[in-house]
Amino acid sequence: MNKRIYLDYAATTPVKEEVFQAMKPYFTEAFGNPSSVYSYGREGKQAIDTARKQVAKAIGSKTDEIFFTGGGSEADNWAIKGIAYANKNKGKHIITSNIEHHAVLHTCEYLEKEGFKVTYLEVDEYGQIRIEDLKKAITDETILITIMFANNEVGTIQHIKEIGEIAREHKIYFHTDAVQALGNVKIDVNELNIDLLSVSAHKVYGPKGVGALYVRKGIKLFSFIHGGAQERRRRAGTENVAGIVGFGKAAEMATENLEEHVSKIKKLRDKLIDGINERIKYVRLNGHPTDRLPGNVNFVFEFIEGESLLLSLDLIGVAGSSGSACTSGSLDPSHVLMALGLPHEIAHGSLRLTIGDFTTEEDIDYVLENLPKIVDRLRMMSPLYEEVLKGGQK
Amino acid sequence: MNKRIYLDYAATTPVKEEVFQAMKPYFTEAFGNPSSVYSYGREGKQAIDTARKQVAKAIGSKTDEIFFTGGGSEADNWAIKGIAYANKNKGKHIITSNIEHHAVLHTCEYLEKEGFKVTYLEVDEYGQIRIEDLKKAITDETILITIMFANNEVGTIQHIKEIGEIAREHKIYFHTDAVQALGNVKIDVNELNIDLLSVSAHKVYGPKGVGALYVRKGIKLFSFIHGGAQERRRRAGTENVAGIVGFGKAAEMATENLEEHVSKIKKLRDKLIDGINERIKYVRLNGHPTDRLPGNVNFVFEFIEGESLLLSLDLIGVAGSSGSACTSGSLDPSHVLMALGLPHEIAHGSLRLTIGDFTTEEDIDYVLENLPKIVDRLRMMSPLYEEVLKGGQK
Amino acid sequence: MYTEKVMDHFMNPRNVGEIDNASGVGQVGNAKCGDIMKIYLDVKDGIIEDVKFKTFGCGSAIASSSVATEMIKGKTLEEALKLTNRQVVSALDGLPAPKIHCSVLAEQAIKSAILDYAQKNGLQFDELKDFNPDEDHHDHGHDHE
Ligand SMILES: Cc1ncc(COP(=O)(O)O)c(C=O)c1O
Ligand SMILES: Cc1ncc(COP(=O)(O)O)c(C=O)c1O
Ligand code: FES
Ligand code: FES
Repeated sequence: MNKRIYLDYAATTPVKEEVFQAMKPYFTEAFGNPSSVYSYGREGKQAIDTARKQVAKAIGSKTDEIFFTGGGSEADNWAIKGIAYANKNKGKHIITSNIEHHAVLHTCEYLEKEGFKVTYLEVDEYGQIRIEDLKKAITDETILITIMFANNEVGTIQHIKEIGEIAREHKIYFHTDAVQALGNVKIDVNELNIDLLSVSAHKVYGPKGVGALYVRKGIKLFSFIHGGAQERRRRAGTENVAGIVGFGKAAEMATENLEEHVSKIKKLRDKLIDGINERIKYVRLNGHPTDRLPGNVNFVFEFIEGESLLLSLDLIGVAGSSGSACTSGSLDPSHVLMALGLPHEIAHGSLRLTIGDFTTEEDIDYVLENLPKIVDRLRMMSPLYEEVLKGGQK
Repeated sequence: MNKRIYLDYAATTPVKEEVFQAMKPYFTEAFGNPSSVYSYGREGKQAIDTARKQVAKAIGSKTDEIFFTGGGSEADNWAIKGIAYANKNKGKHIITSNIEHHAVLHTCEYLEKEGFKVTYLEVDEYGQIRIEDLKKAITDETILITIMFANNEVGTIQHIKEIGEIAREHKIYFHTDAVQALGNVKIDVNELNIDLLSVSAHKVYGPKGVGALYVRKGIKLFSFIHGGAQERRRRAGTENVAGIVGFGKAAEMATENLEEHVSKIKKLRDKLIDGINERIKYVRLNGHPTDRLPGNVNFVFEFIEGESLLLSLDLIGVAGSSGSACTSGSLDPSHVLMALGLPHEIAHGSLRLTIGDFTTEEDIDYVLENLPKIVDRLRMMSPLYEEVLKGGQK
Repeated sequence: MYTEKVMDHFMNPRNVGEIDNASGVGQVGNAKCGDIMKIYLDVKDGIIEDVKFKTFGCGSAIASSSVATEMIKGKTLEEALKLTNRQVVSALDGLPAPKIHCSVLAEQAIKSAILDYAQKNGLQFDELKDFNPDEDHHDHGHDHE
């Protein structure tokens, strides 16, 4: 395999060289425990403070509203369980959507077993919740609305500001999983009325295993990891100093030239979308046409199955991902594609290609040149396509 | 400051060069998501498998009994809450000790608020629980015994094997926090009848923010972080690949020449203990004289306060830690020293110096040369010491 | 994650296509689950002279169909009926655990095509007594405990 074209930036990103260089001293040299009072540890403590400022700036919050975690999933778990348990005397109802990341969905399902009630809002064919549905779902018992900022599979962006306003009006806490949004959409927690927000470093060219939860000042939520007094007593455990430093640097880099970055990525995305539409029949774009992450391309290729598509692409050096059950070894195809109303057999044939900072025009050209041949080859093997050919047309 | 002598290895350790080199490729190059099915990600997945084997070998478990976490605190929280919630129908009683790390203690306290009953066993003057007390504490309701392997402050090692046998006899799960024990004591989970065990990378020359929980096969415990299917569906979140690789390497290095390492460290420790005993009056060793971590030195220096001692040492380049309240900003002196029966005023004057792989004889000589002067200087300022001098003798 | 054999059969599948006026056709699986396998047989004097397949499914489903058709070509119907999914798996030098059911699908598709042939020709096979082509074969293996 000569080519190596990575088009799975929504799954994870490489650590940027600048980020790695920032992290490096904190492994072997400035290794002290930031909880220590004296010389050793001091550097680590200061480095964490800087990173906290950088992450706060990236989402428009105050510095002391940022709490570092072991990743996006932990941040989601903490936010939801933390608010739920701290407010269960006020009410036990939570509103979310049916296209959330599993870190949110499975946490909500867990809380249901623990006696909470959860409303899973349905989304429209583009993956957006209907504001009317949200309003209707609110009861006196509702303590939390958790709706993701942007979806990881189909890239759809929600009307976060409106959701935040409604939550504010009803004095309900609003949490958003912004793991995919950071670095791709402008985030300002005050402008958008966000009370809690989850982010993860490895989606913005930072290290894996570091995330953060923004918690608006004054909000009480239960601790998730109990123990030492780190993170101002709200999240115990010796801090992942190097990881946190990397996250700070990455968050800064991801947001400082946001518009430029977004327009560059968008151009490549649109080239890929248009190219696929022109060259291949029986395809359809999943997700919202415009309220969409700048780097997300997600297509259904009818009559073929996602894994075989992915595997064929892998063989020519292109890495993508699919919503197919056969890829993950799980029973059902992606809950997100199903939520958009795609029939099972069609959801199976979806392919996600996500574009990032190291993607080039040539990469897109290469995919556009080869994808039609791959789709053709697989369709020729497909008993479903047979029927189409026989029928002359679908 | 010329000298930089680090004697706080129990707080954290530097990442060893070999460990850092093992981690390095997983930041910028082999960065794929280990959950991805194809080329990218494959390296990460394999690297995690290797690390899992290394950690398993270090504690004598099967490979698939190891689950990586975001640190020792998370492992403790998960083990205790996970067992508690999965077994609350069998009973709601937990037994622990009053010298556990806060990650265990605060988790138990949280569970008390949630309706569980917790027995905090007292320890003897050396910091060991009495096996008789443990037996008496067991009721039909007891679902979990969680007793730390070795204490982080005073270094006392418990009779883990006996505790494990008692737990086994009564069909109660036995968890042990072995964060301080790994690399310092031989651990074999089967020989010692351990059902769950927590470890943390940064105490064995690995990175901060990575840990692991060993869960004996067949034991059901609730998930702690809900979400994706990572760690065989038991711990969600994109894996900290580099960190896990570092932990694997560090665990391997920490256990492969265990006896040699232990005897080298012990020699330095005993030199320091003996030296202090010889040179300074009114001191006493905290913790067990022999059932003690090879690198732990913990002394009470009567009539003086821990922070001032620590500060003076810091000024001559020596980093240690103390059980003094003034150090941590918390109200009370170390709960561990109090549990050993030390009166408040004496607990305040304790100093912990912990020895590790980079400690030299010269480091110990330097401390032995300077510590008596520092103690003297501080005692000359102490009103408590004045009385002693006046009385001629204590 | 796949063996070289699997990749070879995936990239260069043997016997893809259809047979006009086939003596037996079998289809198993269902598009809802993401896998359909269709087998065409050309049988003369109890011997499978030719076999073709079409598959909608993942890499191992395609490879399983390919290798299975290769294994029964030129064999008697009785021999073909003895083909098990295990043999398919070992002919591919193994499949990942969650993909074993793709090999089951191949075994079933062949049985289903022979059943079609048997029904058209009024034949009975002991091996097909308990065979139900519509049975839910679909247990995508889970690797969780
Ligand atoms: C005995 C003990 N348990 C748990 C922990 C917590 O581990 P971590 O800092 O990795 O969360 C530590 C160290 O901080 C410890 O010494
Ligand atoms: C939308 C969304 N939320 C949460 C997560 C979980 O983040 P992490 O992998 O850092 O735990 C991810 C990515 O995996 C994501 O895309
Ligand atoms: S066709 Fe679904 S796993 Fe093979
Ligand atoms: S004497 Fe100053 S804080 Fe204790």
